[in-house]
Amino acid sequence: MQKMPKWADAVLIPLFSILLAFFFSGLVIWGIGKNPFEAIKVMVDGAFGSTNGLGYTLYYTTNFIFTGLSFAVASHTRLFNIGGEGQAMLGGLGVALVCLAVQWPHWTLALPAAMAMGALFGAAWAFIPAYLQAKRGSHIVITTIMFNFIAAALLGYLLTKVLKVPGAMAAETAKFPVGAHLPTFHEMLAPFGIDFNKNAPANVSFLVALFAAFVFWILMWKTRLGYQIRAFGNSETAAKYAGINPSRIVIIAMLISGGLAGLMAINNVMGEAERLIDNAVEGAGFIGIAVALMGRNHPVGIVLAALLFGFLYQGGAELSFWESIPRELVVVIQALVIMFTGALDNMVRIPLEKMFLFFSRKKEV
Amino acid sequence: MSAQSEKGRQATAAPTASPAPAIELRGISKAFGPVQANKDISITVQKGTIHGIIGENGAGKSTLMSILYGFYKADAGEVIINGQKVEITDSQAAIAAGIGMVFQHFKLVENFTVLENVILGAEEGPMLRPSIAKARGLLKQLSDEYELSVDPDALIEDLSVGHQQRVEILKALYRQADILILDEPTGVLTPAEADHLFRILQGLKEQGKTIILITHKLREIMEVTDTVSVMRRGEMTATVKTSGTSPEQLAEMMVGRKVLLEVTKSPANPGKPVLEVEDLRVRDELGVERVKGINLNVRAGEILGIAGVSGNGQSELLEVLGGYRKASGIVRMNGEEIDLTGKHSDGQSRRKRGIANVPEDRHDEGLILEFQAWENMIFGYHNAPEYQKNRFLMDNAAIKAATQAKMDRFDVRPPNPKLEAKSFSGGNQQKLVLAREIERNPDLLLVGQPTRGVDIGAIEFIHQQIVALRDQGKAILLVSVELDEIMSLSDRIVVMFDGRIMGEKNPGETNEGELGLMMAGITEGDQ
Amino acid sequence: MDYATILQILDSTVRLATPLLLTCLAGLFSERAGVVDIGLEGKLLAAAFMSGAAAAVTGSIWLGLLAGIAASMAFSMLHGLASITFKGDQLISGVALNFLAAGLTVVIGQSWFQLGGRTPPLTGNGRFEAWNLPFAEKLADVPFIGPLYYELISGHTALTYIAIACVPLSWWVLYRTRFGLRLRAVGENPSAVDTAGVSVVRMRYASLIIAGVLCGMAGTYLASLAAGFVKDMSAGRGYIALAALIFAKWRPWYALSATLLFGFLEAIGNRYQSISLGDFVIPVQFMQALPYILTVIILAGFVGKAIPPRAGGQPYVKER
Amino acid sequence: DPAIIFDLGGKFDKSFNEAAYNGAERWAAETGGSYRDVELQSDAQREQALRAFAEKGFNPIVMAGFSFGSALETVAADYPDTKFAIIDMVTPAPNVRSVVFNEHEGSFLAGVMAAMASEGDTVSFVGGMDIPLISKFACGYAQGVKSVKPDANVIVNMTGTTPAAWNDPVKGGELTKAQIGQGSEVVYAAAGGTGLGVLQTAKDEGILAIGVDSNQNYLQPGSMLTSMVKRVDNAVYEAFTAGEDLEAGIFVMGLANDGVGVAMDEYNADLVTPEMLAAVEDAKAKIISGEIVVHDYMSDESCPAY
Ligand SMILES: Nc1ncnc2c1ncn2[C@@H]1O[C@H](COP(=O)(O)OP(=O)(O)OP(=O)(O)O)[C@@H](O)[C@H]1O
Ligand SMILES: Nc1ncnc2c1ncn2[C@@H]1O[C@H](COP(=O)(O)OP(=O)(O)OP(=O)(O)O)[C@@H](O)[C@H]1O
Ligand SMILES: [Mg+2]
Ligand SMILES: [Mg+2]
Repeated sequence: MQKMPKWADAVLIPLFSILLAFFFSGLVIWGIGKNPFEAIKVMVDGAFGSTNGLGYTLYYTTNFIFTGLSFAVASHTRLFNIGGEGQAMLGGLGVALVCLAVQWPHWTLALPAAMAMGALFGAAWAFIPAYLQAKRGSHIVITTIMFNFIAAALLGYLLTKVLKVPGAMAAETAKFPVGAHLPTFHEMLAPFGIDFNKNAPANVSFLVALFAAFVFWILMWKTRLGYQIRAFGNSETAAKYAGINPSRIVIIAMLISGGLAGLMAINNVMGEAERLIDNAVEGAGFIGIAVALMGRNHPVGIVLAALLFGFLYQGGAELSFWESIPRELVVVIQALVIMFTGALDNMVRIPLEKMFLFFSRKKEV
Repeated sequence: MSAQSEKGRQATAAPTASPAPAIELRGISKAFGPVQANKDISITVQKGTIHGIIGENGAGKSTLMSILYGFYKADAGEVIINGQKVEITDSQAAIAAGIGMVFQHFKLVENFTVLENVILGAEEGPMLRPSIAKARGLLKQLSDEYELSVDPDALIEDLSVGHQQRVEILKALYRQADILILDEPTGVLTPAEADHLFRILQGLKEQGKTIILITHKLREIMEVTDTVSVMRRGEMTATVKTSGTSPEQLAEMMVGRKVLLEVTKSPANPGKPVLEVEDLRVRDELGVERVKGINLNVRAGEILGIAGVSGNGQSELLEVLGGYRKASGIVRMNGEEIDLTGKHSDGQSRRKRGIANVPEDRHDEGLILEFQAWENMIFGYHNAPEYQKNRFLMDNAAIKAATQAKMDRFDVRPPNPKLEAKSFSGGNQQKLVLAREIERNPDLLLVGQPTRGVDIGAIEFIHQQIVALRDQGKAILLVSVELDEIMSLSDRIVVMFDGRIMGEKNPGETNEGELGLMMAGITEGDQ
Repeated sequence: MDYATILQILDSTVRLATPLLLTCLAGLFSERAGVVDIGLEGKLLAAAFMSGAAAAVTGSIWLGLLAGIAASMAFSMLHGLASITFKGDQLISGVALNFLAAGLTVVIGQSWFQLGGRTPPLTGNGRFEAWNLPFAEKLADVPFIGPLYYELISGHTALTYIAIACVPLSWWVLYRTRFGLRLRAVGENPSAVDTAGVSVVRMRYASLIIAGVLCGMAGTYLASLAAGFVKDMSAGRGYIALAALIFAKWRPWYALSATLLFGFLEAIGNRYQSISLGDFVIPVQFMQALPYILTVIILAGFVGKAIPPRAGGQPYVKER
Repeated sequence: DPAIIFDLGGKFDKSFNEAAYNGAERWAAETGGSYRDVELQSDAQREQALRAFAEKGFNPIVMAGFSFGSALETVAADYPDTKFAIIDMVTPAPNVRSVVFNEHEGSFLAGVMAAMASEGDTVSFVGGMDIPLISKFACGYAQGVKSVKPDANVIVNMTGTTPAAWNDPVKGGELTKAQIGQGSEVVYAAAGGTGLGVLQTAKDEGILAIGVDSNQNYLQPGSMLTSMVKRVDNAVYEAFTAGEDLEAGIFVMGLANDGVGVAMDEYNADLVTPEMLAAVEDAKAKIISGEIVVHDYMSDESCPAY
């Protein structure tokens, strides 16, 4: 017997939680002397009102799907991989190297190569913490935090000293060759007669991200490996009883996790910037944690949570473009959304459950 | 009103009209969401008696006691202690009312010392040192008085369960409890420890303390209680004087049908040896030798029972055979030597050789509590070809169908493969594990503590299944701390003590007394 | 490297370690009570902001300290509301708090001071003064001991001495008082505490209050040292403190060593930014990453498995 | 209306972006006109913001920061009728004005002053994030110092390798203390918010400090030797004033046209000796005349002075 129908748990609770978060965000906006209703309108309009806005929203969403999935894989193994940021940075390096090394004739060739390299570099960056966790018991939370810092230093060095275009100001690599240009939504949809804004950065990576989410689902719930990962994550002693090798699972799961984070680079590095710039990840690794936690480590949840954060990012940008609201306000809204949907969900659940129980009792009588 | 509760009323109302009863519960109800765990329960317990409570898994026994102890809050009803109505809002209030409780799963801080655990929440003052000093004296006095000796400075995690339980009792006594509730206290104890416990309980009773004892073991009820209540599906169905009832009658009241309390089995028909163990030695993580060179064999079509007080190497033996502990020595399965230390020493390789394994701890090992029943049904066999759709994907539909069939065959209730393992009762969880392992049709079945914490209805069923497997000509290695179980199931019995085998007995030619001595390390020679 | 340089590096170590130590101890109290706190970074930032703001307005850093503690405490209580009262996910709540602090400090700061989220600079009593310990000046010329005392031991601000005093104090509270016993128990097995008649909720809130106070001090220290608040000025110190906490295996004295080690590595990195070995110049980036690299190496080689408090991270749900 | 886009540091960074902001404000105050501004939080928003403003008809659009370079290249072509101005970067396009500053020249003067204000021969520099632009400051500074004291020791430290390096005043302070420990008497901070910690520590420890970009002398009166001002404000002001008639091309702002310089005001009057002033004027004249060539780090990414 259930306390509450499943649909209520899946739909009503997040809905009410988001409303609560928006309510408090509104209070903050009102507190700094702006009109919250106007702000919401600007955000929704900016994020979904035009194909341009939508293109940006989906671009951010793509990043967050990758990092969210990355965190979720580790999470199913009961590993708190806080290193998505660094792994995504290294993924960017891998993508940049492969895009620059070869004069790619067509993106269909470049994309798989970039995916492979991005994932490989990301996975490699996750490997050392994973190995240390599995074999030496070094706490993965610290090692991955440290690897974020180390990755930043490494990329800082490479971009200022090795990969930078001589004479250029910015610490960034050369632009990738045209053959490595990924089709944007504009280019993808034009053949179908749909006119998508040609400047929005959303690109074919979004489809890769959705596919990755699907593969994630297959992997976790339909394959032996996923089964073993989840079993290990739930109970290490039981996993040993079943003959599941703990070190192997830890390392494989972290490699997948790092690989997914590294894959993000096909979107921001290859799809958007078309060059590797400093600090290209911009905190998407950390947002991925929130996305995975909010999405309850399930791909559908992750995609939806990523979309929500994509909306906040893009809507928030519009807010600072047109409303002269400090850009940090968006961070506040993000925080409140994470808080209410992720941590304070019981605040909504408890009264709702009581309500459902009350009505079901009444029906029985 | 039913005849049974009429009878219950007479039983409790009859004896002395002198002092007020120690405990009187009136109309207690408690629901967990949609589950009505307790329905309008009333019960009276006289001062200075031992009162037993029995009932199937999930009948609501623990819930009722937790309410009495203030751990849960009742939805309705009142509690009267020594004739006075008390509001038990939390455990603090219960403690103040003189109630102490020993939970089924101990409430001890593992890496604290005994002393720290005892004084936790009942410290003398804000500083620890004086509290500890004072407690040390009091503890010594209490443990002398009630034969509850434990080392006050030992860490809980280093103590055997029996000793941990003593700490729990000391905790209650330290808080000057007059009423002591014990929830399935013997589930994890050896017979010797259990006997010791009952002596302590008798002593406490003589001191005028009132004791409530929850157990699944009718023998214990018959031996130590004065009165007994039976619960079924959240309701109190009867309360009777122990002297006026019989195990069969109690079992019937509990389950609602007749239960066979004896295992019926034909004589064994053993074949060739399936498992041969030679000079097996096992060291634990700290390097201490836990199994010190044992030799044994199990033949097809027989049940070899290993008796012994827990902690004498049986668990390690099972773990080695199950593949999740390293060892030295020789183990042969169907005549072939198996790897004890190398790459092929893991649960998977063992299963491939036809060794199935019902582990001692179904929560920590046998099941993933968060997994649904069907996912648990392939646990350990997730690599088996029949569960795969192709190289990459598992065949979840087939697994679910197979699970449904197994659940039906093993009468797992509710028979829903999509229910998470944690929402089954202990008995049904155990049936899930057994269904998984037995249905693999193994050559050798390792079984550890198959009926720990399981109600008698389920015990009967589980025993029947084990015997049935034997009758198919399979070898079974049974480890249990329940001598009853060992005696009634085994075809041969070996006794383990301190990592060694003390001797082998035929169940028909031995008795509990003799085995008990061997379990204590006393061999025939010594006698 | 001469003696004076060593002293300077050690002096710098102490300054850099102080906020880490306070934050680490804050984490120690909350995690010992079973509340995992990755929101340390946020609390640190919130405290730095409020203390900076209050000190700028009132001109007194002591009032700033109060305000900083109040801010950090407010964040702690929010964490408690989510993770204790509503039994929410402690990690999510912590992440949310970090975002919240990063955003709110700037939004509020901008609306109060119009300085882009900065506070006006702190001057005079708006900052902590260095305390010169007795005889420091007089002893300064005594060889070896004198400089050691004068440079390294004397001449820090009140909060540094308070932070160091907090180490034995924390140890004493945790291991020598009833409160500490219950606090540790609640982080190991809350149901044991509950059935012993002690409120788990109250203990956990108490631990968060202590964490709030400690983080408040750490944040105020930052604001005072930098003479004002600058956005994001915690600069990852909350995370480093968390790393130090694991390093320290959740023990006060170890926390002191761990944070001193991190402080020392940073001081070294600051002092020796690029070292040339013949033709090869070790890049700055390497020196700056050195503390992190060393941490990993030390973790891999020398520190065994750090076992966290067993009930850490899980809300205490009675009706399981 | 004109519009301005600030870089990730935000418009109140007390240095570069703030200088740009001040220029815009000055224009607004003097003309009574209004303008639109935005602070970015992500690299992907550069192009987005540019397009958004161009789309809505803002003209001219000014960008504060070299990072807009690549975004501008594509956008400028799409909006030929809109005028753009980019600061610190050269973007060749018919409708773009590129304003670059000879920071090395200004820093050279700062170096001269530092050398003269110090008694010993150690001075220092604290940079923010380790990027070539900041090395350009450091290198000019070192050359200035060495032009006065050839054997001087110029300690150059960078705060970090991530954008967080711009906002860590505590670390800035520590770096300064470490430099003081090595004998530094004057510290030049080119480090955004981190620099505030540098200036504060210099004051606390009793050494001199040099600010950057905006005139920061007022921040710590008494210990501020000067500030190497980069008249980003003028660049913005001029662009706004020119309006839709903004002239395209490359505009180099150096000592010659007062695009960079060292700030003299009432806050540092006591610290600047007549000899120092004379030396600065002399160096300035020689640089303008070409007699002194200050090496630009960006030209070959190396610095002869250290
Ligand atoms: N914390 C809880 N939350 C929800 N339901 C619960 C909880 N505890 C018990 N229940 C439900 O209440 C019923 C009674 O449980 P209880 O633990 O009292 O049974 P029991 O008689 O002690 O069983 P056992 O013999 O297995 O120990 C069960 O159906 C169980 O599902
Ligand atoms: N959250 C829950 N929801 C529903 N039923 C629960 C829940 N928690 C426990 N139960 C049920 O409560 C009953 C009693 O649980 P209890 O803790 O006594 O363990 P148990 O099932 O008897 O197992 P064991 O004896 O092995 O410890 C069981 O039926 C169990 O499945
Ligand atoms: Mg029970
Ligand atoms: Mg039970």
